[in-house]
This record gives sequence, structure tokens and C-alpha cells, in this order.
Amino acid sequence: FTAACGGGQDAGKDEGAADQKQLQGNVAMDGSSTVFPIMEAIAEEYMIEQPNVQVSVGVSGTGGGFEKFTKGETDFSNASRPIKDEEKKAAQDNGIEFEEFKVAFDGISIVVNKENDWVDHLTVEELKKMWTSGAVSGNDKVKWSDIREGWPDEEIKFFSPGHDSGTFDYFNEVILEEKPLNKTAQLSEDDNVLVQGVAGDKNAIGFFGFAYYLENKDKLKVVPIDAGNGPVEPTHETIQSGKYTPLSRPLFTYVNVKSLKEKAQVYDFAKFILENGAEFAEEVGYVALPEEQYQEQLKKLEGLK
Amino acid sequence: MELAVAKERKNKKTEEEKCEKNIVYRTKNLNLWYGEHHALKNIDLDIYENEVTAIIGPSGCGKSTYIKTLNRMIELVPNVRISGEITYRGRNIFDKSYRVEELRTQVGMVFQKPNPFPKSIYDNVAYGPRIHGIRDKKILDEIVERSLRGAAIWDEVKDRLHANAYSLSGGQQQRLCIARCLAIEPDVILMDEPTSALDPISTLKVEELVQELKKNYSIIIVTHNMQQAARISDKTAFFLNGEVIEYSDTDKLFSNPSDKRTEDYITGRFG
Amino acid sequence: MELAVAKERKNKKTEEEKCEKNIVYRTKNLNLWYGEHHALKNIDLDIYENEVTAIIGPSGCGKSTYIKTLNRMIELVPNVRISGEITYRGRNIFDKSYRVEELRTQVGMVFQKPNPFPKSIYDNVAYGPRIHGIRDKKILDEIVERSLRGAAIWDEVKDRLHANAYSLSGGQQQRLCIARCLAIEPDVILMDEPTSALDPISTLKVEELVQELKKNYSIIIVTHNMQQAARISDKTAFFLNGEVIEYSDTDKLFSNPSDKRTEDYITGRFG
Amino acid sequence: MEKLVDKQKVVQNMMGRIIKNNFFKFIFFLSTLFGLIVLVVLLYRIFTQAIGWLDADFLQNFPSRRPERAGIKAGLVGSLWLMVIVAPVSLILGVGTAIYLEEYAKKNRFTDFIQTNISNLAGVPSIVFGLLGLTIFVRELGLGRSVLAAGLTMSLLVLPVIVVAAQEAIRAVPNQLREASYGMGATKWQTIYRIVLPAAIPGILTGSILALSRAIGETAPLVVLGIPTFIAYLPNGILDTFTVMPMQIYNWTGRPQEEFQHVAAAGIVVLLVVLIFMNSIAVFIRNKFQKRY
Amino acid sequence: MAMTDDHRSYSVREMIKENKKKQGGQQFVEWLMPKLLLLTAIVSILTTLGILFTLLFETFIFFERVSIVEFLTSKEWLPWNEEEGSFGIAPLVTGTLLTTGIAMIVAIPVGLASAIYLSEYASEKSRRIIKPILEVLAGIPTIVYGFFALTFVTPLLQKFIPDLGIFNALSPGIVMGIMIIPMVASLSEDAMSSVPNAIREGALGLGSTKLEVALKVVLPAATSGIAASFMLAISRAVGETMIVAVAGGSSPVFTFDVTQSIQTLTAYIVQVTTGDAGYGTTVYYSIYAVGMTLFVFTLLMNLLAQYISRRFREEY
Ligand SMILES: Nc1ncnc2c1ncn2[C@@H]1O[C@H](COP(=O)(O)OP(=O)(O)OP(=O)(O)O)[C@@H](O)[C@H]1O
Ligand SMILES: Nc1ncnc2c1ncn2[C@@H]1O[C@H](COP(=O)(O)OP(=O)(O)OP(=O)(O)O)[C@@H](O)[C@H]1O
Ligand SMILES: [Mg+2]
Ligand SMILES: [Mg+2]
Ligand SMILES: O=P([O-])([O-])[O-]
Repeated sequence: FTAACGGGQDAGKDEGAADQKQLQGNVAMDGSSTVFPIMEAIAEEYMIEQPNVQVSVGVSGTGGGFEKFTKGETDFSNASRPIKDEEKKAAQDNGIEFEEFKVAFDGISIVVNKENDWVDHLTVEELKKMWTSGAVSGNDKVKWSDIREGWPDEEIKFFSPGHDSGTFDYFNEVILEEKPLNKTAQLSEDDNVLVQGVAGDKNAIGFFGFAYYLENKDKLKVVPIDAGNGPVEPTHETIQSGKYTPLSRPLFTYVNVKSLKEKAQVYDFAKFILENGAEFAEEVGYVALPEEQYQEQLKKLEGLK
Repeated sequence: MELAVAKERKNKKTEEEKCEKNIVYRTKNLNLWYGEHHALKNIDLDIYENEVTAIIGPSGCGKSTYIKTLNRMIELVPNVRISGEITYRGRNIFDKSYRVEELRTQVGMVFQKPNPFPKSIYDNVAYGPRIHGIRDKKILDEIVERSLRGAAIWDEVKDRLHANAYSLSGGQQQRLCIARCLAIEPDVILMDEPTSALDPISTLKVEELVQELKKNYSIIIVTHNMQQAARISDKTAFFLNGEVIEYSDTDKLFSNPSDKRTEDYITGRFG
Repeated sequence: MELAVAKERKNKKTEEEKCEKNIVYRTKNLNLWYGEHHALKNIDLDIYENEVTAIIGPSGCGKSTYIKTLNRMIELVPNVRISGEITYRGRNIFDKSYRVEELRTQVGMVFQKPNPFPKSIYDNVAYGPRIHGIRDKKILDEIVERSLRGAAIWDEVKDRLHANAYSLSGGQQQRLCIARCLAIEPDVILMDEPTSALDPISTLKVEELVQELKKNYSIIIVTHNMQQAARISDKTAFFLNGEVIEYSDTDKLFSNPSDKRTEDYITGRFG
Repeated sequence: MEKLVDKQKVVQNMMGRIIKNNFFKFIFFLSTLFGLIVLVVLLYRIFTQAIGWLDADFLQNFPSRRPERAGIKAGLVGSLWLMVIVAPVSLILGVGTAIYLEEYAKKNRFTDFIQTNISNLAGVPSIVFGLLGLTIFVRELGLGRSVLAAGLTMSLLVLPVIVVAAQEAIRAVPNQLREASYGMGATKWQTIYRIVLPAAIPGILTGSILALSRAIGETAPLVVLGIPTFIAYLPNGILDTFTVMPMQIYNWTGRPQEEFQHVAAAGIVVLLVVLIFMNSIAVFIRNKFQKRY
Repeated sequence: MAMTDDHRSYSVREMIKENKKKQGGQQFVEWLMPKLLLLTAIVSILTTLGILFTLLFETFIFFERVSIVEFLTSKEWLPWNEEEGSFGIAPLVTGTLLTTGIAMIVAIPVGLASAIYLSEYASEKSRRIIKPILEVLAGIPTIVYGFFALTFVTPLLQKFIPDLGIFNALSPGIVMGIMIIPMVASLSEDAMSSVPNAIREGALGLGSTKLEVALKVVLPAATSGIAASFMLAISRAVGETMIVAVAGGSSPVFTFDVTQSIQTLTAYIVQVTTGDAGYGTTVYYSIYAVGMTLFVFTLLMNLLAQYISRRFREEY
């Protein structure tokens, strides 16, 4: 596939413009770092088809992306959570109309060290107990034995994404239920750093996006989660089918309706996302939505034209 | 006022010869302060055309200060205060309407340490004419050659006019600075210890040059070397502590000083 | 070898007085190059105890180079090459085993421009003793006072020993530097144009001081001022182009030079 | 006169002092070496990671989701575009300010204030400049996340460094040269333009190139400005969006796939090569035009 | 008049006089240039005003929501919790102070020692080679240092300090110090080289060793320049972002334990600007308050630096 190198310029040549109109102009996209790899892949391929359209993808984070989006500075805003009320209001104030599209699923994976031979699965309750500050007898120093009988009498080392990431935000919502995080947790904005942390400590536990687990399978052990229906390990199937709960979450992109209407390339790109999102999400380590959801959204898109 | 003197020393001067020479600079009751420091005190001094006037005196007596005042270079020093009057060719140099650039175009200056610009020899000499709007290459070439000849350095540099001026020896640099000065055909040339940084042979060359130049220019030269003053000047002024102690024909000043302090100084009692 | 001379000039010297004086420094066939430049050529010179030896000569003749070689300060200049021998009190100063720090403790130096440390007057003088391990406050106080007295500046500074040395005038600074040098009780003092940056009055003071110091120290002084050499020295060496042209009693050298070039120089024919 | 300085003791002390000197000389030398060793370790790690990933394709490719296809072209060209703005803007402003302060300004409070203000700006964290650029250039002036907006932000960031370097260079021009020029009847501006500036230019350039190389390596303010990370085209003008090398590297290091760590290392090598190239120009200028007056 | 004996076709003096009459343009330039240059100088003032304007405006909104007393006195920085959030700047300040302090412990002695070596011991030639190499060290993008700290220095340190967390203040502090070494070395070396050689010679002439010259004469004489280089180094460390963001963790805890994960003022700003926080939330405005804190901090450092360099300015 290295033949496709050298960008879109020459790739578009042989496919020709026979069936497709060649478009021009800019598409500005910003937002979540979680969604970025998918969009990068989509933009890369799209620009092979439409070499005259210039797509830029920024990584300002979900919040940072919305800040720009609600000011009308971008056409698309990627998000790892739904838009918040304040952000909706900001958009309204600035006269920005937008539409939400789901792009893929991410399954937040709970991982422990390879040498950890005692954890076979965790219940949501157990997760909550260990990660919430002060949940174990008001103490943040939690031992494995505090969580389940028979586990070692050793302190758990926690690794978590930083408070300002979409991943943490989701974990916070469904596991912690907005209670403070265990204070001994080590935080980093960089998921690779968390991988290293968990891989380096026998008593470590951590969580991050599914893609990071997939890439580091050999270094880490993933923990099946029991939400009442027996332990479920995060896999493509379990995430897509919704069996892996509550830690699978949808990833979004928001589009500016005005751009959609006025700029042909924005509409075209949005269509491209929905048509190819499944393929590229899988390719970069996320999980595609069920096929019918893409179809529904394509219809919605057509309605907006 | 001083007696006018004939150009040939040792000749007896007659009353008729008085005022034969024009006065170039006339200094009247000049006082100068650096902040609180009173550096020049009641200076009265007339400088004559086509003569070499030497200014001698121990270090710190105000020689440089005085000579820098003549072309208003002193104004570059902050906190300088001046009272009194200096006229150049009859015009008060401190006059508002007298543009300092105009004065300095008439009055060239050569400094203690050779200070060529970090440019080629040619560009050094052409600098003056160029800033005064002379662009014509042919004329510039001619000016450069003539000035370098005038400063007795042409033969030494004619083959490397585009070499950097700093590749010259100290003595050559100083003559280059003189050439640079000649290029705008000044009327007066001020020299502040022009040989004090030079070796004996270069010194000799510069001294000969000064003798040559006085045919066309009026020259005021500061020196700490009394022998030099005696060798090359027509008139000598002896400064001490910011005052003019004695000003007269060079011969007279050295052979028969009228002030005890002058005598002490020239006989090496101090300084 | 030179004839030894009695300390009182103008007395007739007798053969018996020969060798009455000890030789402090003996220079034999010294040559020195700065890179390619041959700055000292075949210097042979003996320096005697408790005398003032003056070194005169035009600018660039190698005076500073020579005096800096005597305490190996010259080694700070890169690319210097030396051949020949200098013995200090019988010991070759270029000997591997001879620590340059030790030599310089014996041989003090005063420079052309006063160079006090940017410290208090007291700390300037106490610097030398301190680095040599003297810590006792009382002894230091005594050394400071004695050195400042020795340099004839005690009265002027005794009330402000802890003021910064740079608050002193140039002449005072130079005497402070002399005091600093005396504080480690050297054997020889080297002075490189110690008064050339000073006003006449300060110069006079330093000259008197030199006369005073020679009772206890051997002094070698470089000067461009021939009157000064004549006034204060017992012996004078005339350098020209890196060579010693003439070395003899000061009186003789000035009244009756045996070399034409010496005569030319001291009569102001050049330089 | 009784001797207060005991020569015997002085000589005894001598050996200890000399040993101490040699010991410390060694320590000082080790300290100097320390920086150099760290540099070697750092470079070694980066180069071993980058090896095999750094090839012509890497320079010619745009970013990609596939590590083996990812390239630095957009960042490299973007960084050069950034210089197109930063170099002239910061040089004109910086040298202008320096000339004003050194040659024209009177010693008064206002001048002191400008001077204090400049040295203060030199200490302001780069990320604060990011906030400034976001508010003023991106938003208020509506320049968007363009080369121009980022360039102006970076220009202000390096401005104080250039001012200080230029001031030093101008101050180092000996006064005698100015005097010589004035002595010929030259006006002030003629003197500055024809004598002072040419003589100061090596110093100004050296300082400025080092400042510009700082601008090339900065990430934080651009992150704040929201400069995009994925761009598969080159900017056509200063109002186009663009990306720079550090942004790309930052992004690559955060990717899950191990291979992207190598891509990042390759990117770092390219960035370092650019930086070392710029530094060597500075060193070359410094050595070639060493002041001779 | 002059040069009467010269056979020439023209007089330069006349030509100059002629040209003088047409030199209105020259005078206009003379009048114009200072004003243009003043304008460029004013840009730096506008920059400061711009920074103040940017920061103050949003900081003001922040302080409408969070009391300034809480901001300054609370020891908890928990901005994420909508209801019971707490905005005490102290943890971020201690995080910054810790990393800065460690950086200084590395950079100042090593940098100063290098400066002494370069200025007092090294030959001109080795100085010319070493200085630019060190400058490369200063030019490496800080993001590179961040990963160096995380993937090399931290594991190395963990061998000696088993308790050391993967994120800590120590490792980024040390690496930041290494990054700053060239700055201290180069600026201090400049300050020391500008001590006149005459003073050095004076000391050597008294039999000093080079060490004594360096420590007892040159260093004290260069105090102001050296202190200024320290101040700049501190400013740089306080403002450094990427190293601490990568290797320091993002745990704003009030601690002086260097083995623990911390968060600095700058790392917080990066976290929020690249993060999830919604526009218009208190968290969003908090970055401007933090930015303001940084600005005030560097302002104070700078005034202190100026005071020091004025206080210790040597006249030699
Ligand atoms: N810029 C200045 N500010 C303050 N005082 C000054 C300044 N320049 C010179 N002086 C003082 O004014 C007096 C006269 O100085 P001037 O330079 O005219 O002496 P000089 O006769 O030229 O001495 P030298 O032979 O050393 O050149 C001296 O006492 C000097 O210290
Ligand atoms: N560091 C150096 N490198 C190269 N040449 C030097 C150096 N120092 C001096 N010289 C040259 O060596 C010669 C002797 O210099 P020196 O300084 O000894 O002269 P001097 O007699 O002390 O003159 P002055 O009266 O000007 O002090 C001169 O030609 C000088 O140019
Ligand atoms: Mg003078
Ligand atoms: Mg000398
Ligand atoms: O960048 P995120 O908002 O997905 O963490």
C-alpha cells in the first residue's frame, strides 16, 4: 500500500472525475484527541479522492474543540462525549446551528499488570469501591485484599487519564458517579504513559481507550467487567453489541449546519465519514457502530442538505 | 590678542606682517562642565589659517575636551554644559541655525586611536563624499586616489583598495583616517594625539604628512609629546587644569616660556 | 657583565664596591616569540638587589613583554614561545618544579592601569595574605595597616577601609594596588608604567613611594617617561625592537649614552 | 621590620592550594562534560529509534494513520512558513527597538520602562503568549489559525530575545566609529544605517538565529492557538492553515501504536537537523565576522 | 582655496555645498526615523498590554465565580467537580516550585561550574567548540526532553529510589535543569568574561591559583551578571511546559514530596487547552487566572533580578 504515498495529488488522477465532481475548498475540523486517529484516517483517504479539498484536523480536546466550534471557527468538532448545555448555549448565542453524528465506539479498558494472577474479573461495585476516594474505610490507600477476600495484602497502584480528558469524564460519570477519584491515583494526559505505568508495576490497575489496550496486549492483562450479567471482556463484538457495559461509549462528530448547507465539500466530507467511518474506526483500533446506525445517520444528513 | 606671526619661524616678524594671517577659529571666554566637573576655564584662543597649532599639557588638562568642542563633537557626551563663544570663520558655532553636520563637513577630525570603519579601504575614503551625495563612480575613484595620495599612503594600498581597512598596520590605518578626512576637503583638520598609538616610524610619517598638509589646511593637533609639538607646530598652547597657561609661537614657548609652570612642564618636572 | 654600582649615585665607584650588590634576576640569552612575531631578542640583563631598575624604550619595543616574563605572567598569552634562561635568586624560573604561584608570591607586580579588585579597600589588601592562609583577624588588620602605610595611602583611606576600592581616585587606586602587592611582602616589585594613567600629582606621590620602597625591595619599573626614569632609577635599560640597546647606570645613560640610538631616543628624535 | 607573612608557611600551604586548584579544575571540567554527555545519550536514544524510519519518503509524506506512511512534509514546510513571518517581523521590530533604545532614546523613565518591560517579557512563559495570540490574533483580528496568526504570536515571543541581542551588538560597536562618522559631517541616521548597523549585524544575526531556532522548537503556544495536527496539503499563503514539526511530534508520541514512537523519533531528528543547521549558521557568522576593531 | 596646487577639474567642497541645497529628503529621513523606531519599541509595550488585557478580562470573570480568598488560601485544587470543586492555587504553585527548585539545584551548580571552566580554564579554542554544542542542548524542543525524562531518567532513578512514582517532580525537575544548564553556563560565562583581564592579572600576580582567581575575584566581580542569569533560568523553569506536562503527571496535590506526581501551573493550562472542559465553564476561565499567576510571578522575578543587578552592579 506504500504506493499511495506522496499524498493525494497523483492518486486522484486515475480514478478520474468521471462519476464524481471534483470539489474545492477547506474543511476545518478540531476537537477530541480520542477521535483524532479516526478522522485522520478518513481525511487522509478523502483527500486522495478529492485532492483539491483541504481538510485540517486539530487536537484541541473535546472542550477546546467545542470552544472553537461554537464560535463558528470550525466546520466539524470531534467529541468523546455529547455536547454540554453551556456549549449548546454558547452556540446559540453565536447563532451556530449544529448536528450530532456518532462515528464509532470506544471501550474503556480496565487493565492490570501481566504478572497479576489474582484478578480474573471485577464487578462495577468493586471498581467503584477501589477508585472512589475514601470508599474503603475513609482511606485512599487501598489494598487488593480490601476489595476481595483472598487477594494479596498489597497496596493498589492506580493509573488514570487526567481529569480533563474525555475518557476520564466518562469513567467519572459511570463508575465514580461524580465522586472524587482516589487521591493516590497517578494521572497523566498521555495514555501511552499510563500503559508504561501499569506495565511496570505488579500491583497496578489503570484504564484507557480500547485502542491503547489493543496495541499493548502483550504487555497488559485486560480485566473483564461484571455489570450484573457476568464478566464481559472488551472485544469488538462485545463493545459493538453493547454487551460490554457500562464502559463502552460512543464517539461523536458535530457539524456546523450552515457550513453543511453552504459548502459542498463539508457536506461531501460528512457523507464520506458516515460511509467509511466503520472501516477506518476498526483500522485505528476503535469499534464500528452497527451498520444500520450509519445508514440512519446518512439519511439524517441528506435531510439537512 | 596674540601677535600674528609670519609662517617662517626664526624670521623676525615685523609689525606690518601682523594680521597677514586670517583667523579661522576664535574662542572667547569658553567654559565647559562635565556635570559638576569644570573641565575648561575661560579659554581664549585664536587659531590661524594654514598653520599647525599644537596643544600640549599633562593628562586630563582638557586638551581633548577643547578640540572636541571645536567641531561640537563634545555634544555627544551627556550632561555637558558650555558657556562662552567659539566662532568659526566669523560664525558662532553654537548658533541654532548652524547645522552641526555642516560645521563638521568643514572641520575634519583625526582621532587618537586609528578608527577606520570595518569596510574596505576604498569605502572608508569614499564614505564622506557618499554621505554628502556624491555617487558618480568616476568622481569617487578620483577622490579616493587623490585623498590617499594626500595622506601619503596611496603607494602602499593602491593594489588592495578593496581589502578590509583592518588588514592595515596601525600607522597605515591612521593615515587612512587622515585620507578619509581629506576626501571631503575640509578647511580645518583637528587631530587628537594622532600618533600616540603608533610606532616611531609611523609617527615620523604622520608628522611629515602634517607638515605637508598645512599648505592647504589649518591644523590643530593635540599631543602629549613635547618634542613632537616642537618639531611640527607653528604655535603652541599649553593647557593645565582646564586653563590656557601660555599660548605663543612654538619656538618662543619652548625656548623661553614666560610662565614658570610651562617651564616646569617642558623640562619634565611633572607630567 | 655590567659593573656593579654603589647605591648613591654621583659617588665615584671603586673597584672594591663591585659585587657588593646581590643579583636578583639574571637573564641569559632570552628570546620570545608571539606566534611568528619575534618580540624579545637575545636579552641579557642582570637586576640587582635594592635598586630601582628602569626600562625605557618606544612603544612596542618589548618592555611589557620582558617584565611580564620575569614573573611568567606572559604565559597567560596563548602561542608564546620562549627560549633562554631567567634565574631568580639562582633558580631557573622556567623549571618544571618551580611553581608559578610560588614565584609570583616572591615577585609582586603593579600594572599600567590601576586594577583593584571590586571589593573593599581592606579586602583588596588582605586578599594576598588570605589566599596564603593567613586568617587571623588581628594579624590581617596589622598587615593591612602596614601595607597601606607602606604605600603612603593610609591617611587617605584609614577612615573608610570598607568602602569599595573603585570609590578611590586613579592615583589612590594605583597606590592601593601597590599596597596590595606589599601585603605579601614580596622580594621584588615589577611595575609596568605605573604612572602613565595618573595625573601629575599622583605621579609625584608614586615616584616618591618608589624611592622609599627601594630600601626594602628590588624594583623594576617600565616607563615611557624618560624624565621619570632619570628621576627615580639607579640603572636604566634602553630597549628597541625587542633588543637591549644599552644598559647602564641611569646617570651615565642619560648624560653620556654610548649608543647613537639611545641618544636619539632620549633627545626626543623619535618615540 | 618584623615579617608578618611567614614565608615558611606560605610555601607549605602552596602544595595544598595547587592540589585544590587541580581538583576543582577537574570538577569544573566534569560539569562541562556532563551537559555534553547528556546530549550524547539523548541523541543516541533518538537516533537509534529513528533509524530505519528516516528516509526520503519520510520527508515527502504527509501525516498518515499508518506509521510506515507517515511523513513530516507538512510540518517541515509549515515550520519554514512560520519562519517566513517570524524572521522579518521579529527582526524588524527587534532591531528597530534596539536602535531606538541604544541610539535615540534619552535616559529617562519612559526608556527605563520600555527596557524593564522588555526584560520582563523575556521571562513570560511561552504558554501565556499562546493565550495572547489566541485572543488577539486568532479571535480579535480574525486571522484564524493561520500562518500569520501563529507567526505574529511567535514573533512577539522571541522579540525580547532579539531586542536584547541586538542591543548588545549595537552597544559593542565602538564609539570611535560613530565619532569618526559624525566627524565627517554625517547625520545620525546616516551613521546608524551605514556604520553602526553593518558593524552590528553579525551579533544581531547570531542572537536572532538562536531566537528563531527557539521559535521552531516551541510547542506549547501553538497548542494553545489550536494549530491543526493533521494536514495533508501545503499552505499557499500566510492566511492558510498549517502545522509545524513539534505539533506533529507531540501527536505521534501520544499514539497507541508502538511504531509511531519511531515516527516521532524520526521527526525529532529532522527537527534537530534544522536546529543544528541554524545554529551552525549562527556559529559560522560569529566566527567569521568576529569583531576586529 | 584648498589644494590650490592640485590640478583638478572640480572641487569636492563645491559639490558638497551644491548637494546640501537639495537635501530636504535627508532632513525628512532624520525627522522620520526616530519616530518609526519609537513605534517599533512601543510594540513591546503593546504586547504587555495585550497580555494583561487578555488575562485580566477572563480572570475577572473567574473571580466572579470563585472568591479570590479561596484562590489564594485554599490548599485544594479540584476544579473538575462541578458542585464541590475547589480552586486553591497552592498545589499548582508548590508543583511549580518543586520542579523549579530541583531544576535550579541541577542547573545552577553545574551551569556555574561549566561557566567557570569555560571562562577561566578552557582555551579559547575549546570554548569556541563547547559553547555552541551546549547551545544545541538548549535548542532541543522541550517535548523531546519530556519523553527523555519519562522513559529514561525516571526508570533510572527508580533503581535508586524504589518508591519513586512513574510521575514525579524529581525527574522532570532534573531534566529541566539539564535543559537550562547551557543558559546558565552561557550567560554566566559572558558575565565572567566581561570582568576585565587586568583584574585577573592583578590576582595572579599575587600568586593566586586559577581557582582562587575564579572564586574570590572573578565570581564576586561578576555577581550581577551571574545573578541575572539565575533569575532568567528560574523564569524559564517556571514557564517550562512540555517537560512537566509529560513527566510530572497531572495531580495537583499540595505536597513537598518530590517522589510524588504533581502538576505545575503551565501543565494545567496545557491540560485544559487540550482537554475536555467546556467553554464558559469555571475550569475554562481558571486557565486565565493561572496564566495571570504565572505572569505576576515572572514579573516579580524580573523586578527582583533588576534590583539585584542594580544593587551589585560593579564599576570597574
Ligand atoms: N565624558 C566625561 N565625563 C566626565 N568627565 C570627563 C569626561 N571626559 C573627560 N572628563 C574629565 O575632564 C577632564 C579633561 O579631560 P580631557 O579628556 O579633555 O583630558 P586630556 O587633556 O585630553 O587628557 P589625555 O592626555 O589623558 O587625553 C579630565 O579631568 C577628565 O577626567
Ligand atoms: N598578545 C600579543 N600577541 C601578539 N603580539 C603581541 C602581544 N602583545 C604584544 N605583542 C607585540 O609584541 C611587541 C612588544 O609588545 P610590548 O607590549 O612588550 O611593548 P611595550 O614596549 O610594552 O609597548 P608599550 O609602551 O606600548 O606598552 C609589540 O610589537 C606588540 O605588538
Ligand atoms: Mg585626550
Ligand atoms: Mg607596555
Ligand atoms: O481529547 P478528549 O476530549 O477525547 O480526551
